[in-house]
Amino acid sequence: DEETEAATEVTTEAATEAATEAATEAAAEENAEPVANPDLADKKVGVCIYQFSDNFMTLFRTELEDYLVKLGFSKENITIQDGQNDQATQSNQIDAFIADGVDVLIINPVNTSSAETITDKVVDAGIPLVYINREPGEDEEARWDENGWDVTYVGCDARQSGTFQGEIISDLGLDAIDKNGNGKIDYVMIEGDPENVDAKYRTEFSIKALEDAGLEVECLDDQVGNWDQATAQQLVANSLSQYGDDVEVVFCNNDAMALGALQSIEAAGRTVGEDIYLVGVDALTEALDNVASGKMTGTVFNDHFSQSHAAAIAAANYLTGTENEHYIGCDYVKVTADNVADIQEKLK
Amino acid sequence: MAEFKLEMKGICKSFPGVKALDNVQLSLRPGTVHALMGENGAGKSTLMKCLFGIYKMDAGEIYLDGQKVSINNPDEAMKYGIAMVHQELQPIPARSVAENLYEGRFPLKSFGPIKVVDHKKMYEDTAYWLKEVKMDFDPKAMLGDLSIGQMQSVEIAKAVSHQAKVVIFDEPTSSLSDNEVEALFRIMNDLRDKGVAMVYISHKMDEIKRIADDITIMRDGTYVGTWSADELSTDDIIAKMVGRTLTNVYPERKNTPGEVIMEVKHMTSISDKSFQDVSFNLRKGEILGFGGLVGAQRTEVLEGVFGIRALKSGEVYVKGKKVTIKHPADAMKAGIGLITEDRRGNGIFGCLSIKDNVGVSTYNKYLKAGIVLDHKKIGEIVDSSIKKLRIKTPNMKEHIANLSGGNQQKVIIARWLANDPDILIMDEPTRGIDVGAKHEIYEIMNDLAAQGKSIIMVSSEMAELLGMSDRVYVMCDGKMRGEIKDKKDMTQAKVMSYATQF
Amino acid sequence: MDKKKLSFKDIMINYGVIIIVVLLVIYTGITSKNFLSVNNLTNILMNMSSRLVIALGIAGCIITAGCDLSAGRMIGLGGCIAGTLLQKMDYSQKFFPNMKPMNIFLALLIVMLVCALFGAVTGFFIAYLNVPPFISTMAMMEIVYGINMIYTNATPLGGYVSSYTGIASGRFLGISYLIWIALLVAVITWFIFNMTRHGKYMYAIGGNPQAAEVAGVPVKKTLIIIYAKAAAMYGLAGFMLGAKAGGASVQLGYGYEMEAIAACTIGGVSVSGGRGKVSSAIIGVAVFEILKAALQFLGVNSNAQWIALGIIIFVAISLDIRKYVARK
Amino acid sequence: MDKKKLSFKDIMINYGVIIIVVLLVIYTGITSKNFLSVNNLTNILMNMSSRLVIALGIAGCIITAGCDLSAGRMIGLGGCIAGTLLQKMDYSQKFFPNMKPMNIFLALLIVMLVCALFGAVTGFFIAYLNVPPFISTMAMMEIVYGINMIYTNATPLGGYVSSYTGIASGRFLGISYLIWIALLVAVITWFIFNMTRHGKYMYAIGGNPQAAEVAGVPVKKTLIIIYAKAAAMYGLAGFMLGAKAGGASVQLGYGYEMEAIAACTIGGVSVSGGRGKVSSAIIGVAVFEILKAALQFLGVNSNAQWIALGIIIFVAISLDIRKYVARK
Ligand SMILES: Nc1ncnc2c1ncn2[C@@H]1O[C@H](COP(=O)(O)OP(=O)(O)OP(=O)(O)O)[C@@H](O)[C@H]1O
Ligand SMILES: Nc1ncnc2c1ncn2[C@@H]1O[C@H](COP(=O)(O)OP(=O)(O)OP(=O)(O)O)[C@@H](O)[C@H]1O
Ligand SMILES: OC[C@H]1O[C@@H](O)[C@H](O)[C@@H](O)[C@H]1O
Ligand SMILES: [Mg+2]
Ligand SMILES: [Mg+2]
Repeated sequence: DEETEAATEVTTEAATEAATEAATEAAAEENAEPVANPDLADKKVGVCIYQFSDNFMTLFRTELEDYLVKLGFSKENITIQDGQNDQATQSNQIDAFIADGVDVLIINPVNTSSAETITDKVVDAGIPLVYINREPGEDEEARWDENGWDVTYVGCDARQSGTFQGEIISDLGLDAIDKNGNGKIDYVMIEGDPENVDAKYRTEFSIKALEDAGLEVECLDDQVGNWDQATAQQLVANSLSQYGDDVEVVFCNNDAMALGALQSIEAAGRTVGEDIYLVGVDALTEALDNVASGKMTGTVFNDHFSQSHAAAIAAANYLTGTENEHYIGCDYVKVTADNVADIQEKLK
Repeated sequence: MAEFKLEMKGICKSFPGVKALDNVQLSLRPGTVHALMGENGAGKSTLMKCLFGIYKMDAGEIYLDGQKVSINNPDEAMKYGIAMVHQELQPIPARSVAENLYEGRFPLKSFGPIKVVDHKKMYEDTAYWLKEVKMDFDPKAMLGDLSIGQMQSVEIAKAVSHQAKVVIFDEPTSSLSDNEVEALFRIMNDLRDKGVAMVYISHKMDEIKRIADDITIMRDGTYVGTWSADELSTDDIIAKMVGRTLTNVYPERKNTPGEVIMEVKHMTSISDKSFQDVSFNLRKGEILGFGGLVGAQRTEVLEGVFGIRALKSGEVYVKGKKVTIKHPADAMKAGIGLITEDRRGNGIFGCLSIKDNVGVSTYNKYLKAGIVLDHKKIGEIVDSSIKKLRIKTPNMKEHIANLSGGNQQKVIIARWLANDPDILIMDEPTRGIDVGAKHEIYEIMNDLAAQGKSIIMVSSEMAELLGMSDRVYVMCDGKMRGEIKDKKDMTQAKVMSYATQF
Repeated sequence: MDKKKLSFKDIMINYGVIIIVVLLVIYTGITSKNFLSVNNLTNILMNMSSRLVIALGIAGCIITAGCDLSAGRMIGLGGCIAGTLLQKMDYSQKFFPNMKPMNIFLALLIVMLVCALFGAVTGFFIAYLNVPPFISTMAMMEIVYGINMIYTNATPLGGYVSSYTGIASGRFLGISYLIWIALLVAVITWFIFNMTRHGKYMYAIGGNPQAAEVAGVPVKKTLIIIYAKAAAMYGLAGFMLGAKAGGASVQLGYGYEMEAIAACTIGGVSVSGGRGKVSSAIIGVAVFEILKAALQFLGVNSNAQWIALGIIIFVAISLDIRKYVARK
Repeated sequence: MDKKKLSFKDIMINYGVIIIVVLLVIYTGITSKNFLSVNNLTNILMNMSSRLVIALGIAGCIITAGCDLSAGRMIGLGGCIAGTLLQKMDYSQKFFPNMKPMNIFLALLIVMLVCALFGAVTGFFIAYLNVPPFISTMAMMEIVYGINMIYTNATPLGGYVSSYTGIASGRFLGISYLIWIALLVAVITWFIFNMTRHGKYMYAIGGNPQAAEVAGVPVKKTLIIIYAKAAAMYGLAGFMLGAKAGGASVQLGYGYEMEAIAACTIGGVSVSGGRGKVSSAIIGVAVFEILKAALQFLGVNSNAQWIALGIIIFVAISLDIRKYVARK
């Protein structure tokens, strides 16, 4: 429970501001091209991504690779592997990287619970390690610190994205949302892959944010859409035909599912912003377009630029003898009609 | 001791739409061979399957040594000392001869606390039983590498090795060579001396006369009667089976062959072990016999002509024109049809209806607008074939798998009649077929010839070969050994002399 | 055993699945108000539409005693190709930035042809190189996935032109185009299965491939056509799903083949070949979609839904298979 | 055609896959220096270990002309059960917070028994209710997944006691315990397949089920044992994978059945039943693992790796199957 509280603290208005700041900083950094370090040209980088077909991680890895090259690594020395959403497969890939003698590893773990074993292996082999996107537990991070290992985590706190989703809704005020007038916010939740922490936290913290804002909530339906647009479309269609006008908010753990949900909402003759509200996470281009045109209430920008750049810089630091913090945080950015243009500009 | 080793009384068994057995009885005396006779589909195999626990009978009782018993599965049947050689072969091709022999009852030995298969004993015992049935191949040989006849011999060895008190032989000789048949009869005589009661099912009348002590006759799933073998002449048996008398098994030919319609020149298989340099010709309106011992490669040659087997070289001319046949469809275009010897393997479509089984080779002919099948026309043709060939079935929608072996064969003949080829190759056309149906098939062959169609008939039954053919080619070991042009030269001795020129 | 008792048992064996589903529908209808609404029934029909197209495609493969594990990935490929060709001009993430959105029929044609091509390759390996269908289609599943990953680089596709999404939202005689498409496909498939030579050949191959060969059936050609045709249908299904969801990604359709095979089997298509009808696919797909909707309406936990689905498959097939088991 | 040419062709047909893999190994060894290092070879053997256990389990099912789609989910269940039982006392995310970590052998026993139980249920439906193995194991796949989701509530597990992870890191005679376990399983399986009555029954059922029945083989009992035994092996594999990865989740093992079936087939286990050896599974698994490692060392794009894998399956089986095609 302590943990939960801590998370809530992080996600105050202040944090939102900080996040927006970070985004602008990242944008600034973007414009200032990094200087390529020739010493890195012959260093081998191994990158493990939990699953290639994941949309967000695709944006992430593409940017990561580009930025590594900008930092001076050479493209043919960067190998990126697809963990196929299977920790055992990923562990084998890590073993192969170690055997191949890479100089630094950047790992997006399939199961953060396996981090201990992964860290032990990599540290044993004397290879610096940068975890990305999925955060190993606190116990684990404490170990890096105690032993002074070259291991760090770069990423966001998924709790924050959930909280932002909730806040986007709670900011509208009960009267605007409560169309059926039962004094409650009646919602449908579409979850991502249930074993993914992001899905768990988004489900939990979006609702928590509503409750923290003093709103009463009623969960009409909670279904697993596995991040998939077509699945979400069908689930939301079923929900809408069951609960009809009682559905006031549709929460989706990511934008792909929110886009599917939008199809069902429109097919059911409902209008977002008038009689129903819809939020996602990721800030996919199409979702941003929809936020701009009012077809989605909001989304949360999962900033792959800052994250991948920070990860690349951390990796380079280890190789050039510069130390890193053991936790390098980035922030999500709340996106609504108010600031959507800024984010769209940034993503161009 | 009871008079009868085994008695079956009041046995009834129905399948959906068919009453296969209606109050049938059978009584076996110890130390005798009891022939069970009847037309195709009379219910012989069904009765034996009920005895062996493969089918559950609807009504009836079984007594062993005067004691009433109930047999629910083959395992129990074997425990009661009953063994069976099945009509449809039951081999496991990818396993050794020894394993096939000892399947379900492997000799075991202790390996510490664990029981393991005693391979040494199994191979030795197998060798012993193979020798008993006058076979001498390696117990470790893969069963699938043997010929059909050899596999059948393994089945017989297996039944004998059970040292059972009751042994059922359901058409064991349908794919045996004469030598193998002799060996089987020697074994049966031995068993008789040891007091074993045997049931023997066969459509070959000469065998019945030679081996049977008692005869039970069935007709349409009912019991006709039981007689001592000496009481009945062959004609009596046929009359009782068929319910009418048949005068001449081989009907009169109505035409004489005309000009050469097909020529096969220097045909050699792609496999060195198979047929080499085979040439022959066929005349219009002719019934051409292909003789030889089982394994002479006659089937392979004709399948080569039909495009099923790959050739290294050779030419086929039909009506003077050279044709290239790489696939059965090419053969069919050239006007050739083939009824294969392995009915279950590459003849029938078990889960399809009789209609679909007949129709399959003729769809090209019955298309409306080049696309839509003319179901009405096809139905009429199938209906008329069922009547013409007297196929025993409730209707043409029945699955062919539910017909008796002989009736399945007739359905396949119907398929090719519907296709209406100029040249029809019939490989062992009457294997497993009862005398009545045999006669019908012979009449169909004669009719076809009279219509100017030509027939090639492979037959391992000497009487049939000599009785039906206008001309005979004899093969041995993959080579063409002789041609007997003249009807009067056609003797068993002559055929055998060519057939054994290895 | 008296007649009456037997016939009750017979009814259970023959219509067991349907009876169970009907009971479930009645129960759900009583306990959750909107289940039997026209709205929801349309919804279920919409959900069935693409599933039926898939099931009808895969049914052809199963009837030849084969199967098709590549279906799911083909659906993904079809959905993604359609997605890349049918994006609005002003969509900022446009895959082909300067390409005008294609005519939707042309796009559909391309989707179906590309999929059919891959299907034909699978069929070729099955027919000419004797690779068992299970293995051959598994290999194709990997290949198609890899190709789709390379083609789209795992970018989610969206921003579709309204004529494309209109296929899902538009109606003719009050019924969604998607349902009309599924109906049309069912009718055509019925025609092919029952009225054409090709259909009969398909059953013959499933019944006994050696016998088919000897009977002059062009076995190899027929197999290739069956796998190519099935793949074209998966492509169509992907196209439909994309229109319905308003977007597509490489994961679209993943795992759908399993459900389609299960649906066919529940409806009465025999995995050992030779048996199966268009109505089998319809019944099987209906069972699955009704079940899924009912479980959601009844508020059954998502995890427990997996278990329910598995149990239904067991029960349905256990009841059904006994039709074909000779009474011993 | 002269003799020499023919025998070259024969060699290619019989050892084609192996030759291709050897060439690949040589090429990779030359171009990337560490591929042939002892370290990397040990790695490959380690990766093979759990895959082999799975393949040997599934091989039994395939030899009876069945298959087992539930393997992957059983692996996940096994790995998760083991994970919940073998966490350190001081791990903050402990699943059973107050439970002392269990003895690892006891935990393994529980894992194998639970899986075997589910396997026996699958076997029961196959044997007694004639549900085709493909469908039956598919249903069990869904059920086991649902159960595992409910059991773990989809929480990834970690924080294992060192005796558990020690199974992967520990060595005996310089060889990892995992490899020893796989070897032991291979030897036991060889023994069962070749020396016991049960093994012979398995081949008989696959070779000709009617014949087996008529010969008095206890077909039903044998089938149940085979599926139960296979499931126990998947459980073991899950246990091994968990130790190696230092964690587990419900996704563990997902899709492994496909690769295991493909591996068996490549090695020479016939999907039509009756044929297959322990060595087939070993060869097939080796082909896959060597291939995966080589592709990674060669820096082949991950997406292209899918395509390469698919192509290898096609080529390998096309070459191999011809051994069994009758000389026509
Ligand atoms: N499994 C089955 N299902 C339905 N009908 C069957 C089945 N087995 C046999 N029959 C029918 O039972 C009848 C008796 O068949 P059976 O095989 O016993 O004949 P048979 O006397 O052995 O003939 P043959 O000499 O041709 O072998 C036939 O009409 C056949 O069609
Ligand atoms: N090259 C070979 N190697 C091993 N076995 C062979 C070979 N050629 C033929 N045989 C076996 O010999 C048997 C008989 O061959 P084939 O069918 O060609 O002879 P046939 O004279 O037509 O016999 P039948 O009278 O039974 O039709 C077949 O069962 C086949 O399995
Ligand atoms: O781990 C996979 C998930 O990662 C999240 O960060 C993202 O928002 C989701 O869309 C999905 O990609
Ligand atoms: Mg409300
Ligand atoms: Mg019979």
